[in-house]
Order: sequence, then structure tokens, then C-alpha cells
Amino acid sequence: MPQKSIREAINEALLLEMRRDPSVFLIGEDIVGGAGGKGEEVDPWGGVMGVTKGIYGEFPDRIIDTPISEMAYIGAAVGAAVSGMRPVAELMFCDFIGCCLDQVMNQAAKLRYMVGGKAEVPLVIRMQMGGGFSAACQHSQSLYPLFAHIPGLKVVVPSNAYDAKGLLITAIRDNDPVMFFEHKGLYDDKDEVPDGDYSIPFAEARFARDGSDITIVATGRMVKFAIEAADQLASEGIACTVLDPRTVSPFDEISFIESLEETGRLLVVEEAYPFCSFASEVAAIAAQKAFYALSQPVRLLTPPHTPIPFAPELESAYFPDAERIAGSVREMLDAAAPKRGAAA
Amino acid sequence: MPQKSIREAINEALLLEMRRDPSVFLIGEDIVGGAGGKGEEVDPWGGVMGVTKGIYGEFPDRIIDTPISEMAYIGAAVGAAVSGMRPVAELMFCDFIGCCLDQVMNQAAKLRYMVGGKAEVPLVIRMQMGGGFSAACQHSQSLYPLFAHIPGLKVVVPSNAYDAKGLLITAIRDNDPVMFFEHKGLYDDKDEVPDGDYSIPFAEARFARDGSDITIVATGRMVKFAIEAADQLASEGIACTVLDPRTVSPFDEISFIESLEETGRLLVVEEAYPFCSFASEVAAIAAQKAFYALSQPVRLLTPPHTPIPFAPELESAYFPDAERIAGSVREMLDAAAPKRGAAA
Amino acid sequence: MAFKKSELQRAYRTMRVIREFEDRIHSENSLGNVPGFIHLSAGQEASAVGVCWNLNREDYISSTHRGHGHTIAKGCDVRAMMHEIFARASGLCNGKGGSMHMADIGMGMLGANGIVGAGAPLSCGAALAARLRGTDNIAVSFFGDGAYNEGAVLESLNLSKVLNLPIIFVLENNGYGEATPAEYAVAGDILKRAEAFGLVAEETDGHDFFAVEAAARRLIKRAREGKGPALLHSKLSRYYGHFEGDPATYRPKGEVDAIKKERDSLMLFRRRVEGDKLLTVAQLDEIDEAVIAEIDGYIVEAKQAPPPAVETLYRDAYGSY
Amino acid sequence: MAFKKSELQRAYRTMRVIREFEDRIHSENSLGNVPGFIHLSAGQEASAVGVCWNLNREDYISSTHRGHGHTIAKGCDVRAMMHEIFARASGLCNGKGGSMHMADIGMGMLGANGIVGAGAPLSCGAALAARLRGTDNIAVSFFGDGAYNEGAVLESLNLSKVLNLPIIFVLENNGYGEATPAEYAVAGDILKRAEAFGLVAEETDGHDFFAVEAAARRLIKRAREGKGPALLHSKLSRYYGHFEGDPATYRPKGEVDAIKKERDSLMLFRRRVEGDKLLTVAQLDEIDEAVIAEIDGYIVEAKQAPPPAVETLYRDAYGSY
Ligand SMILES: Cc1ncc(C[n+]2csc(CCOP(=O)(O)OP(=O)(O)O)c2C)c(N)n1
Ligand SMILES: Cc1ncc(C[n+]2csc(CCOP(=O)(O)OP(=O)(O)O)c2C)c(N)n1
Ligand SMILES: [Mg+2]
Ligand SMILES: [Mg+2]
Repeated sequence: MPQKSIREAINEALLLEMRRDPSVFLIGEDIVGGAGGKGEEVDPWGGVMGVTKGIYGEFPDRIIDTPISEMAYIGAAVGAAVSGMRPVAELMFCDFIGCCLDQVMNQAAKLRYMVGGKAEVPLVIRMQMGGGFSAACQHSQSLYPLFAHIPGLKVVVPSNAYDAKGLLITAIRDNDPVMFFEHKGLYDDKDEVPDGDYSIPFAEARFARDGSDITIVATGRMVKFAIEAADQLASEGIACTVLDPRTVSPFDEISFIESLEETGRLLVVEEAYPFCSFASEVAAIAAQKAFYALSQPVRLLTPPHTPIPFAPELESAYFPDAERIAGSVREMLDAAAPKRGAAA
Repeated sequence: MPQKSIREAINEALLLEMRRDPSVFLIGEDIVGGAGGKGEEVDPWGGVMGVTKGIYGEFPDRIIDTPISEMAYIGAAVGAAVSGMRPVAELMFCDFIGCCLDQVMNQAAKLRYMVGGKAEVPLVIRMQMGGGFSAACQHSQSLYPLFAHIPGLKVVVPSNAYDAKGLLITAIRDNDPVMFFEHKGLYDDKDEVPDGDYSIPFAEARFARDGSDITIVATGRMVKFAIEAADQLASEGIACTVLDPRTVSPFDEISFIESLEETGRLLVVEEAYPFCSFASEVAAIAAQKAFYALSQPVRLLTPPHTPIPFAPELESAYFPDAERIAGSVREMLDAAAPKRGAAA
Repeated sequence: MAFKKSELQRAYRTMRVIREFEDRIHSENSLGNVPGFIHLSAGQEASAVGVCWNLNREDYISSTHRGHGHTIAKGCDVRAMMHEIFARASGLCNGKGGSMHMADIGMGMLGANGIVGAGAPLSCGAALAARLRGTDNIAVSFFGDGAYNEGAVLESLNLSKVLNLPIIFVLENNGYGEATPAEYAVAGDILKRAEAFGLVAEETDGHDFFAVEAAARRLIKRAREGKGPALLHSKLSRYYGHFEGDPATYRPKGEVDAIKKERDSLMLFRRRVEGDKLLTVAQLDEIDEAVIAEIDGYIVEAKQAPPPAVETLYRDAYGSY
Repeated sequence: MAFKKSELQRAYRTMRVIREFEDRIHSENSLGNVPGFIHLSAGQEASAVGVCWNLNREDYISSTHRGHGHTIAKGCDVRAMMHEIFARASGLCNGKGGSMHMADIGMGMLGANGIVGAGAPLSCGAALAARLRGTDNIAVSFFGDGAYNEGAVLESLNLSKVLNLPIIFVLENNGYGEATPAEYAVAGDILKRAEAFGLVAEETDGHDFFAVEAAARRLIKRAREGKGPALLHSKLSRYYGHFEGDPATYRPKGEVDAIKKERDSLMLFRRRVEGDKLLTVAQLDEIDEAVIAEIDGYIVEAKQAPPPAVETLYRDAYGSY
């Protein structure tokens, strides 16, 4: 199967869906670039990370550059969705949600409910997230927990190219507003990705590794690090399950609880802020619904409760990495507590 | 001691601090009312709930009505705070944060950190929250978990008049941005409130009831319902601790864990959305740090993961109430599981 | 434009329905019969009806917290609206939305809105959708003088011109945003603001159906022809407080009474059609009576209708989850 | 205004420092020596220096992602800035902020900003603070053509007029917001937009220090006297890509070269002061050489300076927690 990067996988998903369904269109800032200008290229940018590059050639009318007016154009995407289109809007960095949260939180998320189900909002908002670029505190956030808190939104956080394509296709075909998070540090990560169209259902977690000693839940870039750690630990005789929820909301509770019933131990690794987070949510679900399966305290490996620092040395200490994941697992397994699981 | 409503307590805190410190000023929409107009009263509104009524008379220059431009005036409050003032801004309903999140999340919350500690943002944002008025999905939210997720912000959720006054005074004197949530359904609730100034430290939970059978954590209006439930349960021989964190961020982990060590059981009652919430956070802390104290699964009593409905019948089914709290406690105590606490 | 008699009857009737709808909610509310936050548009009927007169079902409007009039003018089911006001399962939104969230997408009504200014981007989107589909449909964004200072509205003005959207912004200036006079809150010049964004802008007498209808007609025609966005500044007054319960002491004494006496939209309409002998007093009275009976019927019925079943609480957050 | 010789030297020197700062970061960045996202302001020096020429330390400015020039012009420590660029403990923000968050509150610099338009409300606040304190200090908000379409900026225009704030909005129009031409994104007329909000608005040649200085002087004087807010439209160009790494293929070939040849801010300054015999070529060359050496020294030093200690990561989120 062909190897493709996440960037290519997303580009392909967009093109395939635009070909399939004329109501799909793209809107965002510089997702083409050079609008109305005198440069030589027709789409000099294709987004700040080049993800939408090349689409303009095929669909010049269905990829729209806007002024820097997030509230207006994200809101326009909501309005277009309610009135029958399937917009895929790009919010360049999820950090910019501060400029348009209302249209997402109070309009898109609530519209269907507030009219008693008599409206649909088939909208996708694609956003960059994540650290690792020394992009500092306003361009490195992973704000999906904030969106996951809001009823009415679905939240997707792919960790690899295959999933990115299949989940984006599902997102576009979904009739609810879907927040689609792309990690800026993963765009070049390659993976086997079929050329044709395929979709991955929401709320189906992926078992990236199977192992009976511990369940590591991780999303986005953290999946990569968790896999690295698991592979290292495997060579030490520690068998880790790495569970990638893929969709944060809805969350695949069933797979998660099943896994905990097997392993009895939970480590959640997240790149997002820790407080009132998805990591907290996963731990809370365990404490509610898999309590008797747990043999020892749940552990969360997350950044500290601070903004994201600029200096590379600080930034790399800020985010969890494979080494710290492995370290946490070792500490958990070393902990004296007897395994409780089946006893209860 | 005089009985005062939360409305009065907040008004009093504002006045006292304005008298004490000339850098304190108020800014918001219609917190005076009638600006530049020809009505007879000088401050016909004093805010949509009358909380700031009467302040204009004493401080006409330090209570400022703005156009309906949340991003600009909340941002102006941030800018004034950084440049040496102590603004208390009112965001009429916390639901409106969608129009100004950037200034709160990316500016106020991060400023101190991004300049290496060489700035201070002594800003308070007062906001209404909460349901119970059939005000429907855009005027009934309790969005404090969203703010608590953001490092750099402090989040205060008072449940009674005494606390509201003392916490607001602390908030105004604090050098960090403080999000102050006022439940619209509690404004008329009365309590003993001293006339003078006093402050309540952050991260000091209040034990509203003491009891060794279960710890009920609740904030805002839910504290009232939890107390009601606890008093009812007391008459049935069930002894509940009702723990009111008062400040959600920072959270008083110490009191919380101490209480769990005594009771071994945790019920969290929240009015906010459930997913990635403060309720999840409290449960997660228990699962991490009080695991061996817990004798049975943690339980969360929250609204469902949906927007807030309009119809009174739906709304009252949506929010937890005293009866459901009591019901949950009874179910938990009826659960067969043996108390594990000390054994581990 | 020459109106047919039946058209005049329909226009008057719609305005009268709005007035009666609002007046009756006002009295029901004073009796404590109506749940939630209510903002009434009595006094502003001519603007809603005059603008929507030029719209098809396939055109979209977005509205505000003060949205009953627009919703009625766009042709939504008044009976279902009244049931919604009373929070009934049979309401327009099945009792889930209430006054601030009246909407009927199928009728081209994108919704009242609890967030000031939030309708403007939504209407931009509906206008964009119309353009992408290649239809000549347009969108209208109704908002108030207070909303003219919201980022969402201001950005939308610019966006609409950049994308040459078929949209009309209807600024219904009733002189106040809550308790704050427009003269205080709206700096500079209202028409010039829109013009500076490249929009065509016109002012009209929002109390006068015929004036509004004519101005809206011109602007909407342009928009349908792909000639771009416009702003209509509709000057009018609201009769009740900002919300039900507001004593409106920020208004000078007698302000509302004077307007009622001199510039009432129904009175002006009557004066014109009676004067021009287009409709008789009797014909108009008949409409009044019919409307009074109609609205009363809805209220009687709504009061007895069942509330939504509690299970419905859990539905409709998602199409699937 | 007649400038003293020492003033001319200082103005030229500051512009030269900015240029050299940016040019050297550009080359260091090409070598992979600079972390993070970098936006350079080479070409825009005259605007930053011309405006800040009229400010006191107690006046505040807010800036943008493209903020080095403003920060230098406001008098912040250039050495500490370079250390910040290289993410050092000795940096202006102790290595926590980087290029996009350069700030020095004590010097009246409220910060570069990673969020387009976000500085405008902050400056409104600083202006309001000045007014509340009864000083004659003012605030400046620098932003770009692209930012002129952000709600935060548009709301701020209105707010500044409503509150009669002592603030100058300096719209630095370099023709592009990222890859998007201003002609596409900014609908209508730039000056009229501000005027329609009630502001005084002027246009100036942002390449020409003397033009900018004079225009800013007029507007700032008004603001200090309590006569209200103004907008200065400063037309200029950036020499590098939007961010470091952007090949800027959206610009017509030769656009930048032509500007460098004809409208370079340093060249124009030299032409004027040499022509008017205010400074000699030798005096100006001497400044150039001194600045080159100075900046080079900072870079050499910054490269060797220690990074922030890892423990500092946990500090500074709060004053207390
Ligand atoms: C974003 C936001 N800010 C503030 C409010 C509170 N609010 C509701 S209506 C209103 C006044 C709106 O004034 P205007 O636009 O003139 O409309 P009118 O009420 O006069 O019809 C305000 C401030 C809100 N609902 N949303
Ligand atoms: C709210 C927000 N939207 C988008 C961006 C991405 N972005 C960074 S700079 C920029 C262009 C800004 O253009 P302009 O205001 O003209 O400033 P210039 O870069 O030309 O100096 C954009 C879109 C951002 N940082 N913040
Ligand atoms: Mg109004
Ligand atoms: Mg620019």
C-alpha cells in the first residue's frame, strides 16, 4: 500500500469528498493564498502547512480564502452548514478559537438541540494543535478538552495518516459539527494509506499495542511516544496496551473498560493541559466504571498546569515523552500494591 | 450579624474595595445603564441583575458602561490591569465568553508567564452562571470548567453571601486574573455577612456539613442542594460531609483527600457539563491520590452531555437537585461492596 | 410598487399578528404564565414585515433575542411559536428553545439568538451557500443598534463585501441596547460605517411598512443580481422594556407614548391605506378581530398542551453519538 | 519639526538597529540557529521609529507577531531581546516568550502578540488606565492590514471613540496579511473605516521616518490633549516572507527589489539628512558600523548564554497559587 504523510492523507480525504459531494467546500485563511494578487502561483500557500495545496486547481470555486475574521468566517461555515452545505473550515491554529468560540460553542454545538432536532450542522473545523516547535504559548496548545467539554460537538484527534484520512472522511459525512485536530508535529509522519475512500467510525478506539500489564491511553502525538515507550518496555518484559481513542468525544468507553479489566492499571498520557481535561475524564471514567478492575492508583502524565514555554529546553521538559512514559510505567509496576482486579 | 443577599454582599465588596484602593474600577455592559441618556435615574440598571446598582453615585468615574463589544472591553480590562489598575469587569453571562475568550485565555492568562514573570494581571471578571430560569441553552451555562482548564486563571465559584463577599475581596486584591462566577439563582439567598472587610483565602474548601459516611463535593447552587440532601439524610442516619471547594482553581486537594480518607466514598455534584469537567477532575484526583481510601466506585451526579433545554420540566430534570443527590447517596450506601479504606 | 388589496390585507394582518402576539405574551408574562427570558418587538412590526415581504421561502434570515416579529414575518407557524413560548412539546422547537431560540430552518429562519450579533455570520453563511449553489437566493441578517458594535457583525460586513455575498444587514435601531442609548454606544455615523466597508447603505423609517418595503426591495434586488451586500438602517422603537420585567427608567418620560401616538406602525399603515382608499376601516377592523381571536386561540390551546416528555431531554444533542 | 543632530543620529541608529536585528536573525535562522516562529519587520523601520519618537516611557504600545521593530523603537533592551530570540535565561522574557511575545511592561511595551488584532483592546486598556489616573499618557496599538478585519480591532475603534480614549491605532499596511493581499481582504476604504467610527484618520508614507514622525506627532498631541482617538495608516513593505521560511511566491516578481531600491527607509533617511547636510555620510556610516558590531556582539553572546533552567518551567504561571 502507498506510504503517505498525514498532510497527504488529509489533502486526499478533502479531494475525494469534494469530488463525491458537491456540497462540500473549504473555507479558511490562506488555504489558497494570494487571493486577487499578482503572484505567479495560483495557490501559493495551500494553508500555512500546505495541507490544502493543489485543491484550488481542481475546485477553484469551492476553496475560499477569507479575511482574518475568524468569528465571521467560522460563523459563515456554521450558517452554510445549517442551510444545506458541508463546509470544512480551517482554523489555522486551535489557539485562535478565542476569536470565534461563540460560533462553535453557542451556535454550531447547540443549534440542533435548541430547535428540537429540526436542524443539522454538518460542519467540520480542522485545526492545528500541539507543541514541539518552540512556537510558544499561543501557537502550541492542544485545546481539544475545551471542545470536548461542550455538548453538541464531536472531537477527533488522529495520531497517524491512515486514521487521519478515514476519520476526516467520516467527519465530513457526519451530520454533526466535528472538531478535527491535526498535530503540527505529525504532518510529515508517514503510514500506509489506501488511495480510495474509506471511513473509520467514531467512538472506536484503536489498540495500537496489546499487553496485559497496563493500559496506556494516549491521543495525537502522545500515541507515537506511548508506542515508543511500549516497544522499549516490551523488551524489558513489560506488556503495555496502548489505546488511542481517536475520537475524544464520543469516547469509546467499552474498549477502554475492557482493557482495564484485563490490565488493572491505567496511565493516561496527554499533551493538553491537565486540569478539567480529557486525561481527567479518562481517569474519572475508570474511577466510576472500572473501579474494581483497578489494582492501583490511576496515573496521569501530562504537562504541568502552566502555559507553554518558548525555550526548547523548557518545552521538552513540559511535554510528556517516550522516556517519561516508560518511567511512569516502570514506577507503577514497581509499586508495592497487590493486584486487586478480580478479587473485588 | 446582618443578613445580606449575595447581591448585596457583592455590591458591598465592590464598594469597600473601591474606597480602599483607587486603582479598582468597574467596567461592563449596562453596569450603570442609561449612559448619556435622558432617563431620570442616574444608574437605572446597575447591571442586568442590579448587582452594581448604587455604585455610580459614589464613583461616577470608576464605573464604566461600554458598547456591546466583549472582546474590546474585556481586553481593555486586561490592558488596564497590566498597566497598573485593578479592573473588575463584568461579563453579563459567562455564556458570552465565546465573544471574548481570546483576551481571557491567550492574553490575561498567559501574560505573566510569557514574559518570565515580569508582568502582573490583577483582573477580576465577574460572570453570571447557572440554570433554573428557563433561560435556555445560551443563558444558563456554568462554564467554569472551561476556565479552570486554562493555566494562568483562577476560578472562584461562591455558594453563599458570606463567601461571595470574602472571596471577591480576595479576588480583587489578588495579582492574577480571577474568574468570579455568580449563580443567577442565588442572588437573593441571604446569609450573615459582616459589614466590614474580610477576605477568604483561595484553595480553602469549606466543610458545609461534616459526616463520616460519604464526601459530597459540590459547587455553587449545588452546595445548597447538597446541604438539603445531607440534612434529609442525617435524619435517616446517614452522615454526609458536604465539601464546597469555593475555588475550583486552585482546588483544595488537602481537605478533599482528608475527607475521603475519613469517608471512603465520593459523590461529586455539579451543575456544569459533565465531560472534561470539574466533576471529572475531582474524580480523577480521587483516583490518583486517594485511591486506597475509596471503598467503592466514585459517583458523579451532573447534567447529561447535552445543551440546556428551555422547558421547565426538562430543565428541572436536567440539573441535579436535592432529591437526586439524596437518592445517589442512598444507592451508594446500599451498594454491596465492603468498605475497603483502611485495609489497603 | 402597487400592492394588490389582498397583499395589503396580508401585510397588515402579519403586522397585527406580531403586535397581538407580543401584547398577549406581555400580559401573560405579567401573570407569571410564561417561562424564561422574553424580549418583545411590539413597535417594530413594519420593519420585520417590510423586509420579509421581499423574501422567498428559500431565502434565509437570522434574527436576534428580539425575534418573534422576524419569525412571524418570515412565515413560520405562529401557533407552534406560541406553543414554544409556553414550553410545550408541540412548540416550534419542541419546547427545547423558547423565545430566544425560535427557528425553523425549513422556512428559511435560522433562528433568534441569545448572543448579540451572532446571526450576522450565520446569514453570511446562508448567503454563501446560495451563491455556491448558483441560486439567486439571498440572506438577511437582522440585528440591533447595540449589535452594530459587536465584532461578529463588523467582521461580517467586511467578509460580505470581500466575498460579494448576497446579503442584507438590517440594522433595527430602536435607540437602545438594553439600557444604553445608541447615541452613546454607536460612535461615528451609522451609514458611513457600512459604506466604509464597501456596502451600499440606506436609511428608512422602520415604523412605515411602505418605506421599509421599498428600501428593502431595492437592496434585495441588487443582492439577487449579484451586486453585493447592503445595509438597511431601519429606525424604529420598541414599546416594552428591554426584556419582560424591565421598567425602562432609562427612557425619558413619555417617549414611548409619543411614538405610539404619532409613529405607530399599524396606525401609519391604516392611515395610508384608509387615506388612499385601498382598504376600508371595516376591512381592517375585521383583520384585527380575526387576529385577536386567532392569537387568543393559540394561547388557550398552548396553556393546555402537554409539556415535552422528560425523555426528550436526552435527544437532539447529536444526530448520532 | 527641526531635529537636533543628536536626534537624527538616534533616529537613524534605531532604524539601523532594527534592520540589523532582523537581517541577522534572518541569516541565523537560515542556518537553523533560531527556534520558534519568526516574523521579521525589515522594511518597516521608519513606521515603528517615527511613531515611538513621540512617546514617553510612560506611554504604552502593543504590537503584533511582527514586533521586533516596535519593541526596539519603544526603547526595550536590544541585547535582552536577542537573548530572548535565542531562548536564553537572560532573554527579555527569560526564554519563556520568544519572538512572538517580546514584552517589557516597565518600558511601556505591552507585548508582541501571537493573536492577530489582540493588541488593540490591550492598548485601549492602557489608554483608559492613563485617563483614569489623570495623566496625559497615551497608548498606541500597532497592527497590520490583515488585522484591520479582526473583530478585536474593529470593536476597539468604536470603544476608543465612545470612551474618548487617548489612543492611536497605527495600521501598518505592508500590502499582505500572510499570503493574502490587502486589496482582497480589506473591503472599502481604509481611512473612511476609521472615520466612520468617529476617529480622526491620516495616511502616511511608512517608509519615510519624517513623514511618519510628523503625522504621529499631530495625532498624539491631540490624544494627549484629550481630543480623542485617531488612526494612522502607515503604508510600507516587508522585505522578508511572512514568517521565516515563507518564499513569498504570492508577491509579483521584483516587488521587493523595487521597493528596496526606491523606498528603503534607511536610504530615504540618508538621502534626506545627507541632502540637507544634517549628517555626513561618514557619520551615518559610523552608526552603521557600530550597530553591526553591537548586534553581532549580542548574537555571539546569546549563542553562548545558558538556556533557562528546567525548574523555571513551573514558575510564573501565577503570582500565587
Ligand atoms: C454577546 C452578548 N453580549 C451581551 C448580551 C446581553 N444583551 C442581550 S440583548 C442586549 C442589547 C442588544 O441591543 P440591540 O442590538 O440594540 O437590540 P435590541 O435589544 O434593542 O433589540 C444585550 C447587551 C448578549 N445577549 N450577547
Ligand atoms: C486570530 C489570528 N488569526 C490568524 C492568525 C495567523 N496569522 C498570523 S500573522 C497573520 C497575518 C497578519 O497580517 P497583518 O495584520 O497584515 O500583519 P503582517 O503580518 O503583514 O505584519 C495571520 C493570518 C493569528 N496569528 N491570529
Ligand atoms: Mg436596540
Ligand atoms: Mg500586513
